[in-house]
Amino acid sequence: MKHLRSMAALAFVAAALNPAYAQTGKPAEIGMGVFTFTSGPAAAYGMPGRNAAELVIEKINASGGIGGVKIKPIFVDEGQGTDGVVAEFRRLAADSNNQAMIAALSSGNCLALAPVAEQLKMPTFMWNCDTHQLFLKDRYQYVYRTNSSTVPEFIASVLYLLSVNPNIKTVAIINPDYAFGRDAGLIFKETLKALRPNVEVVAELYPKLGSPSFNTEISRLAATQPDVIFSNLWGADLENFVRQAAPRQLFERSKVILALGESVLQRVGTLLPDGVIIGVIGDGWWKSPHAQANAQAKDFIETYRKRFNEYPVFPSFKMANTLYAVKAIYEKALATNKNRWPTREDLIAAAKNLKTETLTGSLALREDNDGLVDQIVGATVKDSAHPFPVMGQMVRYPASLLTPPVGTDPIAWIGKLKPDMLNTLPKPGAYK
Amino acid sequence: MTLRHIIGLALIAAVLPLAVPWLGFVFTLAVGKGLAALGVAVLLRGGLISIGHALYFAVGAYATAFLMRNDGINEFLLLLLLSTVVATLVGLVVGVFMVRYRAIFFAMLNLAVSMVFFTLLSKMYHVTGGTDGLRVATPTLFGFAPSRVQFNSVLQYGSLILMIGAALIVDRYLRSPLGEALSAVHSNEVRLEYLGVSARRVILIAYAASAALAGLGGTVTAFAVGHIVPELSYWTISGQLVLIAVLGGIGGTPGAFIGAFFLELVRTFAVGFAADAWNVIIGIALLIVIFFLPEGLYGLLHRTGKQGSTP
Amino acid sequence: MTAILSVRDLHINFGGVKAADGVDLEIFPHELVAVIGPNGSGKTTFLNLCTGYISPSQGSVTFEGQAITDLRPRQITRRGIARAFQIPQLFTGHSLIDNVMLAIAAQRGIWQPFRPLAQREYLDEARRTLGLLSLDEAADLPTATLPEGMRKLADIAIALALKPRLLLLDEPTSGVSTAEKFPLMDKIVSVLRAGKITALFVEHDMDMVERYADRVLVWDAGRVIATGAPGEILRSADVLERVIGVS
Amino acid sequence: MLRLEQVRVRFHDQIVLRDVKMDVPASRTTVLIGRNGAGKTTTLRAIMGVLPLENGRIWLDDVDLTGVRSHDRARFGVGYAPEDRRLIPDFSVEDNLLLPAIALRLAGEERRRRLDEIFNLLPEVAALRHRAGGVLSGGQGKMVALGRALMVGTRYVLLDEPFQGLAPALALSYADTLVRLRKSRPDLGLLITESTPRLLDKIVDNSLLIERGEISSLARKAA
Amino acid sequence: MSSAYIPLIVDGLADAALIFFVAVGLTLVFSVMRILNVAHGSFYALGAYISVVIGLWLTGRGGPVLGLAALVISPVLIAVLLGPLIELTLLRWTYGRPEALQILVTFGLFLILEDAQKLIFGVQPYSQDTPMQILGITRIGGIVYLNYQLILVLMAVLVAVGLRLMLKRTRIGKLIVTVVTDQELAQTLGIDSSRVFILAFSLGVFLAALGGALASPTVGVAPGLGSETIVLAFAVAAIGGLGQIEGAALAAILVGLTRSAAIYFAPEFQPVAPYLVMLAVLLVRPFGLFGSIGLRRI
Repeated sequence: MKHLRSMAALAFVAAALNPAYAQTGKPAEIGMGVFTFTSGPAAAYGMPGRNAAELVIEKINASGGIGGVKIKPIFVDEGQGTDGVVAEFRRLAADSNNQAMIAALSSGNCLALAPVAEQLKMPTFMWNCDTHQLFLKDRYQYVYRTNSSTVPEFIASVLYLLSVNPNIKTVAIINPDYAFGRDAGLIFKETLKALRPNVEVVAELYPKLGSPSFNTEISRLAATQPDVIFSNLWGADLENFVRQAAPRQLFERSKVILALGESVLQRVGTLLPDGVIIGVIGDGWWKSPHAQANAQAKDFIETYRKRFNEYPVFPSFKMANTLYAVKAIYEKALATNKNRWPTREDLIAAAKNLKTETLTGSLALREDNDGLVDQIVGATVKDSAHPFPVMGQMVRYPASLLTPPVGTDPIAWIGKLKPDMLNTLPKPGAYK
Repeated sequence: MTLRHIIGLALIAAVLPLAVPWLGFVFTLAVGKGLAALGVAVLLRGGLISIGHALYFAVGAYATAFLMRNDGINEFLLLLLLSTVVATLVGLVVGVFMVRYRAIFFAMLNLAVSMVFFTLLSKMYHVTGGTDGLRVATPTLFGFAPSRVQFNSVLQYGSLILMIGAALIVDRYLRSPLGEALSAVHSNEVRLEYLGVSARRVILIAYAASAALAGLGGTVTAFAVGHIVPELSYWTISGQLVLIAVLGGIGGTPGAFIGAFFLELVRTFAVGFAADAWNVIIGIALLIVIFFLPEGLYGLLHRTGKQGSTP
Repeated sequence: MTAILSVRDLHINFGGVKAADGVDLEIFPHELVAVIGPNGSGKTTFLNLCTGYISPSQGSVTFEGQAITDLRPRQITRRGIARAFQIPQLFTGHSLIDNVMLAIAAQRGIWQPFRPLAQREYLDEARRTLGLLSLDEAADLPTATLPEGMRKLADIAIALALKPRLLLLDEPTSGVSTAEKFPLMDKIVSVLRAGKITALFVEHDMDMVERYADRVLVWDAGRVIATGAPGEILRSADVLERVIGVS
Repeated sequence: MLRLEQVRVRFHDQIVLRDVKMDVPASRTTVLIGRNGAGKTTTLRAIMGVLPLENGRIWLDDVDLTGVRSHDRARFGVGYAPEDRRLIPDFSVEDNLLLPAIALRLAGEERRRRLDEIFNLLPEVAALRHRAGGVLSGGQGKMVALGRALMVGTRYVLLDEPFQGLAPALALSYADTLVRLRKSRPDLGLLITESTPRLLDKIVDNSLLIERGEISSLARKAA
Repeated sequence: MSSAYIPLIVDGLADAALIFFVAVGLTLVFSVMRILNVAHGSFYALGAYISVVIGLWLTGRGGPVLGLAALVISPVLIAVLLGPLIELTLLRWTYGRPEALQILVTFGLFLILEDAQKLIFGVQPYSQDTPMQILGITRIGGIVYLNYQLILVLMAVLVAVGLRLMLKRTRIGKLIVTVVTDQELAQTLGIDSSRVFILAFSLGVFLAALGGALASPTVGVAPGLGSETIVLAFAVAAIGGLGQIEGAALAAILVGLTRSAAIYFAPEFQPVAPYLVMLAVLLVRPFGLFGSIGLRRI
């Protein structure tokens, strides 16, 4: 009896805790889970994303929100581990106030969350999931990628490299040891093989994500003396690598490609000599002609710099562009529905084949839910206006030329690339 | 006594999610961790502390993923059984070496083996998916393919049945000659040898049993989350399992589950209210329990229960 | 008559100290043998060597015709040698009766994961064993709380529960008050006689030796220096000088 | 006068000393006789303060030692040589001897004086001064342990089973050393535990018998 | 020996130096207090954080050479502030209690310190490179090494020798050794073992923090450093034999060389190297290279 009573009491408390039941019509606010790393070594990349989210959501809310409804972000730290992330996603998804998710940063979490989102029928926009495996085997209705994938991102690195150094013989790779790093290594090698079959890969190192020291790897790279060192290290790993490798003159002996280098330019860029190839995996470069020509972008950059005491890096733009894309999707759905508040299904229907302007260019969502974004690559150059180097000799490769068509196997598609492809593309320095 | 408490806990865990659905998932995770912590608690009976049992937790989870992916086995109950068997076998093999060590060395060697396993899971990208991990699809149930939502309910209630079953079986085991011999290892191994009993064999059986429990817990977790990563075997998870066992109280088998439910709930709320400080909360809770509640949370329940029953 | 235990040329050193220096001896069935000698003369080491706790550097131990020299304590125990210790070796987390039941379970086969230890059969037998040494009152007390004298008895009860054919007792009455010594030893000896158990006991109290032992082994510096009936040994001047400390 | 009043000590949940009353006069040799487990060692450890008293007091002249922490008791000039010699194996014999002097921060001069005194009394130890503590034989170790106790013990020295584990010849020579010590340090109070007190015949002033944690006086043990 | 192996050995030794700093404090604390301090890695991380903060501050005030001083100032600061505090409030009550509890108490401390770092220092990585820049570079076997890396090796040797000498020659060292060997005896000789414990624990904290501080110029300091560090420290301490300083040194060299050999010949196995070495050593010598354990007296 006593047990029963306490059970009833518990149930009551639980019911009281339970958020309001599903509403019809316009909600009081749009709950939105925002997943990014705010702890761990990956936070060096995740925090700029979070900062941008805060800022953009403030701006959207200040201008009346989406269709008159304000966004209420719920930030989730991916640093807690995948099971925690999935648990949190489920918890947020169970709350009908939450209508969309912005997830996630790491490809591991993306791969874990995508099927969950599908199960729970939760519209989810992948703000930073680059791994091409996301849509490789699985088809999703509720999952969209609002940025580019590894395939165009690292093909772009090779194209730029071959444009500036056509006669390379040997390359070494140092990437983080997970899907993103492995995919990038594979794409880089396959593209090289297709375009310059006689280039030899002399070393492939995959240090664990979050390694504090790369000193032995640096020695090995120095001992191997390759013409080119390619790396898609990022976050604190990339900072550490640059800090440890630069004084040991690694950047002077070999041509180095830091495919995600722009994100650390303001922090450790002064250690880099001129001419290190730098990527933004996408088009999110704050000093790009597109961004500088866009008033909203300039405002974003200025506010960001004032608040966070640095310029937004490309992860900030990935997040900002995703949020503006989600806003565009809502607006499209509202327009289609004649201002009836969109259901989740309405939302994903609106996302299909969306084309929208972003702060740094444009984003197109294809029928396979993948995003098309141009790729900017450049090389370090000193800039008197800033205490850190910026990207010079830039090129902007159009997304359409670098992205495999819907339904093709990307690696097989890369294998079919022709060396004369380089002639048809814009040249370094062309993007001014 | 055990029966009453464990069924009470299961009832609460069954009823609460009716009002707050997402708690169902949290509770399923708690059962998964609780099973593994129960394994750790079994070893603690023998005075052995393992800071490496996340190894078996992960073995169970990865066994499930591999069996589904490579062997095409999709039947839920069969997967539970086979994954537990795999974890038990790994436990037996590793256990043969572990039983030679005691105290700190036992703890550290378990840690080392689990870290080797963790590193291999992270490094063998082409086999294990590296740090990205592997997906665990929705299994079939007696040949039927349930929807994910249906399966989640099955898992949620099924895991509570597993919890009751595991608690009762372990309780029986700990009261048996073999189980009592395990705590005898702790208090006087020399005497045990002088009874003609091999302390190592007693420990080996306990070790295999604890691996089985951890493996079962890992499998439940794998099904619940639907995606598994090497972090499942990282040493901080092992530490958490010991923490759960001690937090709950190793005095009785429900302790591990009480500890697990407590931890998962605290974690869930902490993520919302003090995302950056949830470890602090857990750490302080742990220290309070150690210094002020030597019998753990279960001891607390036990004590108030006793007081209540005296007229 | 053939010996139940025979020891040949046993040697062991600890950091230069010869704890066994060529020990030769035989124990015959149904004997009650006392072992005397000064502290540090190697008596406990001898028990450790016979039961496999340490291995001799040289020599052999044979029990009932089979070599047990390099066996481990549990293997030797299973062959029928039980031991009670100078410092009682008890399971301190368990009650006294649980201690005895564990011994009974060990003797009958411990590998039962799902039957309770506290089953009728074991309980009855454990109570009977405790009764033999008048320990039944304390059956349910945790062993950690027992006074030293009772702990010694508990240790012996555990050894008896194993139904050994040879029992080694290391100072069974040390820590027991003088008044209680004789009644206690009376009980032990009657159990031994009733069970036809051969026994060897290390003892410092010569009155005990005189009264209970069939034979005495005199130990000094790792060797057996004399053996014989108590009456004759305890009157030997050499033994008195070396062991008892009277000249 | 070192005096124990109603000292009760519990160890592992058992009462080992039952309200012990004992006087250990200065300038005298007191021998505490008893069997294994009777409480001899416990008595010494209680005096040294490494076991807490459940009841009772320990006085050193008019100082109540009961509240003095273990390591501070050495300051009162009470030295202790445990039964197993317990030297620091890595330290030389001389360093082992000097340990208490270092701990108590004795002045260099005083250290030398005490060391010389010990070497005079124990010439065999002087010969070993540069050997490591870990390589000594049992008998040598006992001597060093005695020397170490003397380094602290200006007023009292407590010796636990000094002949335990010594071969007869060594035991005799150790006993001779004690006789010399008795002569050279007439003011010193000695408390020696022993299960075979015969070797102490020459120096014993007072024999006490301890049994089951209780002490009774004993004129001389009858042979 | 081929000259190709020279960089391998240099890298191995440079790595070993850092590993040694990580493990030696852990092993020292264990040898004195018989406690396996899970929070040891957190002191390492804290040492790194504080030295960067102080280092940057001092470099900004007094120039780069002053920044170097931070590498020593910060560990002292941490040891003095945290050592006695933690020993007195937490560890003191666990002496003589079951290992499981001792480990858990330090695990609780670990959890608290990990989050405390996050709350204090945030999640962005910290780093300072002044020390390695002002010390210049050296070429060995055609490869550029930072003089700082080489000096670390020297520092490790100095610390190892210094600790040995301190324990053997100085007053406090002798007192520590005595307490380690026999706490009860030490007390009867007039040694205040509780003060020795505070001191030894603080020394352990100092060594951990020193390791972190010395590592900070060459590694990035970010959350998670402590948990990575502690398992490595466990492995190295166990290989050497818990409580053995020389053992820790030898183990560090063994692990350092194995790790760098792995990077040269089988990069995939680099992260497993310490644990494989540990398993191999413990299988042959269950208590580590220099460890031993006695029979129980019955």
